[in-house]
Amino acid sequence: MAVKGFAKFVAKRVLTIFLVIVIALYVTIFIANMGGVVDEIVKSTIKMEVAMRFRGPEWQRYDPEEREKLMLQEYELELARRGLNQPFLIRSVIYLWNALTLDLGRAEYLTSDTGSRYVRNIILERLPTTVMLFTTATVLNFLINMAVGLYLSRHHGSKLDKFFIGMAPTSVIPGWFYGIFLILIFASQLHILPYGGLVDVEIVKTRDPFLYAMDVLKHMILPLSSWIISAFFLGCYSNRTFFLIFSTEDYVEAARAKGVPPRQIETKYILRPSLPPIITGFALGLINSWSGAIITERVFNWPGLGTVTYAAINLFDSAVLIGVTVIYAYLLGATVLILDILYGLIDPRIKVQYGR
Amino acid sequence: MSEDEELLEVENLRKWFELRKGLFSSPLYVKAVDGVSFKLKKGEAISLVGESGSGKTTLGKTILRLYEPTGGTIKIKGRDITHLKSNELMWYRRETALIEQDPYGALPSFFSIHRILEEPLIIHKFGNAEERRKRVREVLEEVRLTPIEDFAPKYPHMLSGGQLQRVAIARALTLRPELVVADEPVSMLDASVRIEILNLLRELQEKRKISFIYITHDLTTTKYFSEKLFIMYAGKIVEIGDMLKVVHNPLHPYTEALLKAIPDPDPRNREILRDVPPGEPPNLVNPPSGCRFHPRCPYKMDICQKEEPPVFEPENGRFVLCWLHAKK
Amino acid sequence: MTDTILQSRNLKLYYATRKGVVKAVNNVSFDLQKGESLALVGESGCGKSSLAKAIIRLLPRNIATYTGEVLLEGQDIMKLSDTQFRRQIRWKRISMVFQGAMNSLNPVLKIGYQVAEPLLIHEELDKKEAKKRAVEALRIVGIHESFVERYPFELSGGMKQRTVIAMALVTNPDILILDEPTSALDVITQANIMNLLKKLKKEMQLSYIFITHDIGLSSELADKVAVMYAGEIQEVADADTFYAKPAHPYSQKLMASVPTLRTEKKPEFIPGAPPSLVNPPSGCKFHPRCPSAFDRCSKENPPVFDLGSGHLVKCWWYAK
Amino acid sequence: MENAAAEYSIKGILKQLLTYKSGVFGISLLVLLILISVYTMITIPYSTAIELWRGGENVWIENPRNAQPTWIRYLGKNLPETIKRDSTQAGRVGTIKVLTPIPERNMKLLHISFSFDYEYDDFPSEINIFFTSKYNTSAPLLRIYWIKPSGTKINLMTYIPRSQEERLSLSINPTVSNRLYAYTVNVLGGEPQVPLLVEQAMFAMEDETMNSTLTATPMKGKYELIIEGTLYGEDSDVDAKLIVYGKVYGLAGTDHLRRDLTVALLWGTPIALSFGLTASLTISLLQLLIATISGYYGGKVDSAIQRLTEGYMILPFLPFLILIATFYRLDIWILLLVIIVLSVFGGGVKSTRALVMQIKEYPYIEAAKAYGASSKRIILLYIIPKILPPIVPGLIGSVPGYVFLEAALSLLGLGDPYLPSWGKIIEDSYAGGALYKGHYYWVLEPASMLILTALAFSFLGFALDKIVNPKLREV
Repeated sequence: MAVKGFAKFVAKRVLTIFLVIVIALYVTIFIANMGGVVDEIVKSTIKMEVAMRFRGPEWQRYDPEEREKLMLQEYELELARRGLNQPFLIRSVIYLWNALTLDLGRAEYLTSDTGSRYVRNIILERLPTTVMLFTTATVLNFLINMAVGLYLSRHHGSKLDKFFIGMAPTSVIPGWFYGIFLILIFASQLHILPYGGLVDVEIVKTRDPFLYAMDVLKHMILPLSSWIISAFFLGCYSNRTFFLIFSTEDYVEAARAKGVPPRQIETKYILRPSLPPIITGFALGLINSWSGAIITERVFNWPGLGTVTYAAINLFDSAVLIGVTVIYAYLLGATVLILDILYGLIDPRIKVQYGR
Repeated sequence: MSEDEELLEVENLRKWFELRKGLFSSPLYVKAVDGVSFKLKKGEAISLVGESGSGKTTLGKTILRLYEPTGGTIKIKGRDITHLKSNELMWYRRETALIEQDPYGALPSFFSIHRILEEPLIIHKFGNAEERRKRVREVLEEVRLTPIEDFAPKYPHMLSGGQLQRVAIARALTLRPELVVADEPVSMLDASVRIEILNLLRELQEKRKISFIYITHDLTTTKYFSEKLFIMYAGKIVEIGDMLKVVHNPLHPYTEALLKAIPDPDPRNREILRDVPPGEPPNLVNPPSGCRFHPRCPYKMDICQKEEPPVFEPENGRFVLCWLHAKK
Repeated sequence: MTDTILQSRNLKLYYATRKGVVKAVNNVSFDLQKGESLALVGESGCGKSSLAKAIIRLLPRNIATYTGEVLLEGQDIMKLSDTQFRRQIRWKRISMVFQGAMNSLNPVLKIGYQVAEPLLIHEELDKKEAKKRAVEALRIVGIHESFVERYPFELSGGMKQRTVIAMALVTNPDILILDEPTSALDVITQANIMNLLKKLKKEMQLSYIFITHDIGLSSELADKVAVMYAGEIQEVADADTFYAKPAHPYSQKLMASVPTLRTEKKPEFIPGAPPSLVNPPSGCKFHPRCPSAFDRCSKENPPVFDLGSGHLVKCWWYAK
Repeated sequence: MENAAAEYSIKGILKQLLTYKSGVFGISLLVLLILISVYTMITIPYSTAIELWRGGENVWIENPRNAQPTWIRYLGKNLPETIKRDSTQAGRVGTIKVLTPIPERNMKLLHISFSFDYEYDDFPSEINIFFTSKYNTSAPLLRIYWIKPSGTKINLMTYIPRSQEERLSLSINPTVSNRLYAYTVNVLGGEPQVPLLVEQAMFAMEDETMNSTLTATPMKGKYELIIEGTLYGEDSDVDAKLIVYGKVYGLAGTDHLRRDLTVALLWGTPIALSFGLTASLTISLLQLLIATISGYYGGKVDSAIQRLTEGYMILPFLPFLILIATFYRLDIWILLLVIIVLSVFGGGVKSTRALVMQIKEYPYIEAAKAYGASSKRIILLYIIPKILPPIVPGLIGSVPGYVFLEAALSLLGLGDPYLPSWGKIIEDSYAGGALYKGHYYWVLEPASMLILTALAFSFLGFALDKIVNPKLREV
């Protein structure tokens, strides 16, 4: 494929997706501000700060009324300095720009593990934990469901196949819900796996990286299993059905007539042409996993974005909540962009359209 | 002279479809119908023959104003309907009807046969329920779907292809139209049923004095049906003439090729190679310059590539779009 | 002078559906000579495509019965295992051009590869050699070398059809099954493809099984005609005999229903509808629509009568 | 004349559904849930339910905290039920109240005796006495004794009610605790290893098992609580109510606020059904309409809607929902509205539009145009009846998703704070550490209800899918 054509294609997609992110962020700000929440919080913080300044002994000799007046002046000045006296339209643009540049401001209550109060630090510190757990879950799910799906499509009509068809409806129950049961069995009852969290305090004290890694893995078992169990039956069933429907295509029949061996039929004639929907499915799974993380992390107390979100909800730390939404918008945008690029690489139509 | 009255007059009709355009590129058009003119008399049956992609279906549907023409005019009984809006077209919808190719898809599966036939009557506010019922019975009888009591309450999936096509024909007739366009009405039916349906259409056309446009890719079926033949290629009608005259003495090289390509059942066929032009019909986004048939034409001349041929009338009542027949 | 290359004996192919067992191919027997082309004619749903699939063993999942003999130069290929059949028969001996040629090409693989693929599989050629042969096969069907690197969606309908034919020929098979190879094409393109098939047959000594619903078109290729109705072959005759004087009432009706351009005869239609293959009529399957049916026709399925010189017909009218 | 085709009539679909095991399963579950809903709405009116649920301690004071469901007794130990004795109902079993006036001294002597048989394998969870006192000048003076089946009589404390209504919580009363400690030392002849809790000491066997909370076992037999007192003034009176809280309660047990879980479990059913159904019905139908308009009219309307759906794909749905729910503290029905707004341009629009694009090209639509059917008529009478059947399974199948969404939001503390929903119970149990403390029933009960609901709709959706998509039947 011509590099130039592809670059053009990518640039076009980047532009489109960026535009959507801008809109999403603007809506976020709009929602957050329509209740006046953001403004109110900022204003009350300023008021507090100003009041603190006026509490010093040097102010005691002023007449209370006069002091009040001076305080109000100072407060108004501070508002103007931060652009808060401007109409919402202008303020929203300032907020938008801040959000886009990940200048997410200071948290009101939460701090990062390193003690930073900047929302960006708080979020970026937790992001890798979330990404690690849920990307692993999505990839594992994808691989398991593909493999079992292929196996079932080969053994179409067998008892196992019928079992999967029967069990598929159970997958409406989400991963976090299975998580509760897994904790009940493996933590509460059998005491062989931890209730949740990322790593044991005892292990952290040993400062042994290998033990640390093993302990993290141990903590990942239950959350991962909960997601795999949840997606298992439906995932395998729909892959199987998908392969079966694709294998009735005329060109698959033609390939069979040509004497193409079964394995090659699967790879070249069923999997290869059906890659676009498969990749879409994977990307949607990834996107779902980012969102689903919030609840699963709450159940497993997994210290990622979801747990931060939960804490922010309880403490009403709006700056952090907005920050989380911003990060999510970027994450989803990036995923969709990668998806588009992959499409361009595998679909000959796009390849030809932009390549020649 | 009422027999010779012009019913339909089509003048330089064009229908271009816009292709999906990019944000910054100029739009591209598929020129499906590109400058077609003809007249149709009251009660006259013509066949419009062309290969797939020649624009014959688009022409038929544009005449019925299912598409808004890009250019040219359509007049019915002298009245210009080219750009009328849909609410001003209701009378025209009553006077015209369409019979489609696919009998399995042409009827809504969730309505009974009675309801299907009643729909046009309801839409055009025809009489009360009893009168509508009477009309439905009438048309069912005309297409010989009897006993009516058996067929009226049935649903389309209970009928065979031939029966479905009869229902479609009946529906076209419920409003007693003056002009019917039948778009390949038998091409999806089995050979043994085709003749039956064609005979029925012919019979009804004659009985009701309907002006009829029979669209087909199959020249052989036209012979039993219509007096006149219109041959279409790449968005243009390239030849018009009386059925038998065209078949026995084609004027346009494309008509000639079409005729040569048709195999009649004859065991000697296997010994001969058919003398047909190579290639396939052109892309209608960028049709060839000059005569659109020139890249495939065995009689190609210089002028054919450069200039589009006008309509020539080498014999009385025969029209052809080919430089070979330019009056020297 | 001619040798028999393919013989089918009592071939049966039934499918199981929710409505019941579909007897798509019922006791079909025929012979195919080397270099001969057999036209298999019948209306839609008569089982002719199923017969083709039964021969090349492309069976759907809901198969109920699959029995009989298919002898390829005397060897019963029904007895081969699936793997043996795939390695020894498919494309090496028997190739097929499918009905939906437009959809018979994998949309994401290049034309060149798809034509060369049978060589890579069956003759284990290296890629370069295989490609050379593919280019040659494409040239024979009239497609320029430059299309080797193209994808199917960049080709017109006629070109796809030619590609599919090239793909079928690339391994030099003995028998080519053509399942309605031109049904989606225009008449002129169809005539071009027919010309190509006629030439190929002469040059490469191919045997064809040509499946079509169009009796006019069948005459383009047929040395011998077999008429199929309700899963059974009703009549077999050499082309000259058949087109001059078809023996079976169904064949006669079918011939009479064909509109022709160059003769003055009026076509007739066959009253009634083709029978269901789940519950076919008793006796002769055609008797409910047959104008000359008599008592026996509704009771007993007629055997095959030989009218001499290989003209076979399955009709009580010819019982002595 | 029938309007709907036979193949799509409700009766026809139902008939077909019953030929599938999954269909029968789904329908029976659904019928069960509907019956529960109807029963609940009739027996516990909405306002009562809300009152009960918000009521807190005062409404539920006579219930034990964190009690397991009663039927748990059949699976293991014979756990105690709550025992109540009320002196206002003197004369009933085990309840005696005698008031003897001493007129010359303007005094009354009070004797209340509550007795009961205790045959359980475990100790009670808590013991309270509720006093209702009437007096003018000086408060009554009460002495409380405890007599065990062995005959041991323990003076628990001397008690002076300070107000008219008072609760004496024996379990946490230091005086009682001290007296019982002394008693324990007396029985053991030394200090116990782990001092017993009040309710344990009051019911324990008088042997070495009293040495620790772990070994103590209840003594079976007849217990008696005696309240003796002196009342001053003519109108003075004292009534007492003894509640020995058990460890099991009702069909579903209680939560940390003593609330009867059956109320929430029952009311959770109509809430979940209406929430899930309304969400999926509204969203599906709106998506259907949007998709049909987009697909049928095409052009600019179409591309605008298309861009919007692509944008929606990138919108972080759940974070957005959380943001809104946090900032605006929504009740469940407003939340539903927000969910609908955040979903109307979701993925369903794209797939339904693809379907519309297909159907739009069907010859019967073209034919309808040719005989003059208006666009409105075509959309409502010709297109929607054709796309409705294929989208119904998805509609039914998506109900559990919304039910779980509500539960998930509750789990994050964003649910309706007052409505007794299943998600709310799970949130309470989670916050109350149910899994650590072994209150499994607290999680398992709402979880089972959620699962039943999910499976009902899911199985029904799958069965319907097979009926309206014959292609699925073959593969």
